[in-house]
Amino acid sequence: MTIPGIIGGLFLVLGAAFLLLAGLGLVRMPDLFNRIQAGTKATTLGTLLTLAGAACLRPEWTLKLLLIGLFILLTNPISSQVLARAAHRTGAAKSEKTTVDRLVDDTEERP
Amino acid sequence: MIRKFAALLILAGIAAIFTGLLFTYEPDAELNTTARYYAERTAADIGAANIVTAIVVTYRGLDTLGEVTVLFLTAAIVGLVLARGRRRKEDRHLAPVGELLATGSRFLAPLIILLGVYVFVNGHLTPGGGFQGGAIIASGVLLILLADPCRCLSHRIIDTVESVSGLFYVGIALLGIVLAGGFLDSHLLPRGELGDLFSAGAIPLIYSLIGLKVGAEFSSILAHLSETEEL
Amino acid sequence: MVDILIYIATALTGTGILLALYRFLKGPSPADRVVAFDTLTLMTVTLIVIIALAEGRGIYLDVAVVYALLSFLGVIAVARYLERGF
Amino acid sequence: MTRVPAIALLFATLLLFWLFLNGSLAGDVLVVGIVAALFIAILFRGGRSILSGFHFTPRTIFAALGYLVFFLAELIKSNLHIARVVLTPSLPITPAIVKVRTRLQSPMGRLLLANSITLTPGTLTVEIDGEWLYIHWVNAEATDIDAATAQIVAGFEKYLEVMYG
Amino acid sequence: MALIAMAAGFILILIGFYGALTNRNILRMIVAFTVADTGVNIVMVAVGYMRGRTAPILDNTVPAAAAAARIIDPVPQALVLTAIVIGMGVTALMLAFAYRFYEKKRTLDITKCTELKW
Amino acid sequence: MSGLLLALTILLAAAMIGAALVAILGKSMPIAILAAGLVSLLASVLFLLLASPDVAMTEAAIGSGLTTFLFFFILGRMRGGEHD
Repeated sequence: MTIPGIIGGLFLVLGAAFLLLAGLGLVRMPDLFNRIQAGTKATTLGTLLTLAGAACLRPEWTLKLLLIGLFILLTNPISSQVLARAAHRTGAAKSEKTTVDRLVDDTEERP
Repeated sequence: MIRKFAALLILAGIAAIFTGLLFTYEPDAELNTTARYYAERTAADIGAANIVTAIVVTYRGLDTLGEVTVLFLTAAIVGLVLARGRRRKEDRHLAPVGELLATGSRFLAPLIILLGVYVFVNGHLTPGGGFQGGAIIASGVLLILLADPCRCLSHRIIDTVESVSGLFYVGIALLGIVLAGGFLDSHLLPRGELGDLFSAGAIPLIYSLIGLKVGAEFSSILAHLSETEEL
Repeated sequence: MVDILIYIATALTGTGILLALYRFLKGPSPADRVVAFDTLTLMTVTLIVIIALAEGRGIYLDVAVVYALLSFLGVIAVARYLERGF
Repeated sequence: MTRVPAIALLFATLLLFWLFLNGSLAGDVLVVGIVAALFIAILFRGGRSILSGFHFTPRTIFAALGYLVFFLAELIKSNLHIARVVLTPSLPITPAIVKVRTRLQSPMGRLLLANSITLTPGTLTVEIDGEWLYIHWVNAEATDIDAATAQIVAGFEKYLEVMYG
Repeated sequence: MALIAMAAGFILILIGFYGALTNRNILRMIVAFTVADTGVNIVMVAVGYMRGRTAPILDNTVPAAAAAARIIDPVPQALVLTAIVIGMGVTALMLAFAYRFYEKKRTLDITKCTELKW
Repeated sequence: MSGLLLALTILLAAAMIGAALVAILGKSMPIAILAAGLVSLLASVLFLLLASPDVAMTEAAIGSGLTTFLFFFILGRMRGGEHD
């Protein structure tokens, strides 16, 4: 019933809520790129918040939690980008709401 | 159709056995004799905080030697089976690697390999050990391969690491006969304080060698697979 | 109090896992499933941290470190396969 | 400020990483860490670390701190944005793939820029080609190059340009 | 908890066997084998689990003196550790042979492998 | 906290069985492989719940990492063969 305990617990719940949001975004978004957006951003912040919550609850784990957070910040965007690029190259379906696609324009212009 | 029916029949038999096993299973309330021995004696005898490591490296050390040998044979056979059909790779048409992946892999691969080293050096204190560390090192090698598919890994380095660490592993095992109680005895080095990095006798040394060897074996499997020609 | 908060967090993460799993089972294209896979690995890291908190063992975090560093390799492999990179 | 050799930077990064992992400064940990980091640094002579291309001056360190704060603020903003989009029943999105320009040259700086863009409100780097970045934007507000550059890239580039030059 | 995990492991074994028996594609059979492999490992670890005990690693929370009353059975874990590593080696071997088979026959259908029939 | 761990076990077991069904019955080969990787991933959390972090780490590094890769390497070499 300590103050850092409560704060850490709240962080945990907030992070988990963002993870839930990521799941919801995966289900609701209409096309692949929008799903990647929801999946990447919401899970990154969600995991970071969970790690922060755990660090509040157990201060002696802070170093390792910090390391996990750093890795997630560095690796998760890279994998999303590589996936988005691969999907775009193989011609993933885009929702009809998409207005402009400069990448397709430019790849067609080039020989 | 008859094939599927026969398969289902066999599965029904196995499922009946499994159900029987499941419903008669009674979890133990106490550790059995062997486990109790390990739990009570490891800290005093071996000095390793991770009891699983103590079992893998010392109590059942000979099994681990055999396992490493099996892995070595696997790597050799994979190399043998895939040895034919090498081809120069310049004529393969691959999708270019993006700049992001190239940069990211160049700076993440050393970190992954260092993580592997951490995992096997701390095998006697934290979860993990030679096999996990070796697998992580091989993952680092894999990242390099993914980011640059046409790169030929230096087989000489991999083979050297593999044979040198294997030799040292057997050498330490034989030294155990001379200097300590027997083959693969970890009391070669002082036991040290429980929880220190340099403790548990020769366990960190042996597990590091196992880690290097396993990492080299997995890497050589990966390198052989990546160098096969495209059909 | 803190226990209740951890319970709520687990329930939310569990629901998120189920939603991502739905996308994995249904996803029309392979790439959609890979996105779901990526999301699931990160949710797994959270789950590991929660398990470590519940059991009170800091050493479980080592597993989470391995996950955080290796999970993205799988996604990259599939992506490179899809764009015929190896 | 003189350039530090790449191998020394790699070594320093690896050693720092090792100390974070172990969480102690005991003598034996340090010795093993130095040996391991040295071996790996020699093995990856051409490798990069997060510091390669980083100029060590007080100004760049302040820029790095500013970048961190700005980045975290953007990350939180981006999640609120995603939350708003996902929770609105009508799903108000107008996706587009736009093209922006960057002035950064150093590989590490470009990687960080692309990563930051991926994690900020509604944008996702799809492809890098020379000085051009192609970005998927959930709620495209501007589709011509200059306006999009000003909105997406400028905030981060300001800091990264100081840090990595 | 151990019972649920064990049941899940058994079901995984059954699913894997079903896949290995009914598929004709070699690669799919190998995938099915890896699933069954995972199931076996889960069952073996679940046998060693005991309610209310913790991992067999000694640190501040589990002092060496109280170990026998606090930890679970470490022997199945050591076995499974070996099993997973060897399983990966076996998978690599099967894949290498599948590659050779494809190179020779240009197909992955196992019913096309007729050398041993007469 | 044992109720929490029990609920997590049930969740993971259900998710694993679903993923295993995809691995066996799925239409395309890459998805089957990915699903097998997912089974390993969830299994490793289950191992952690069963208080065996050593096994969990092995499964995470080998089962869901390297094995998946071996499959994709081989699959990449045999394009066209996966539809038999």
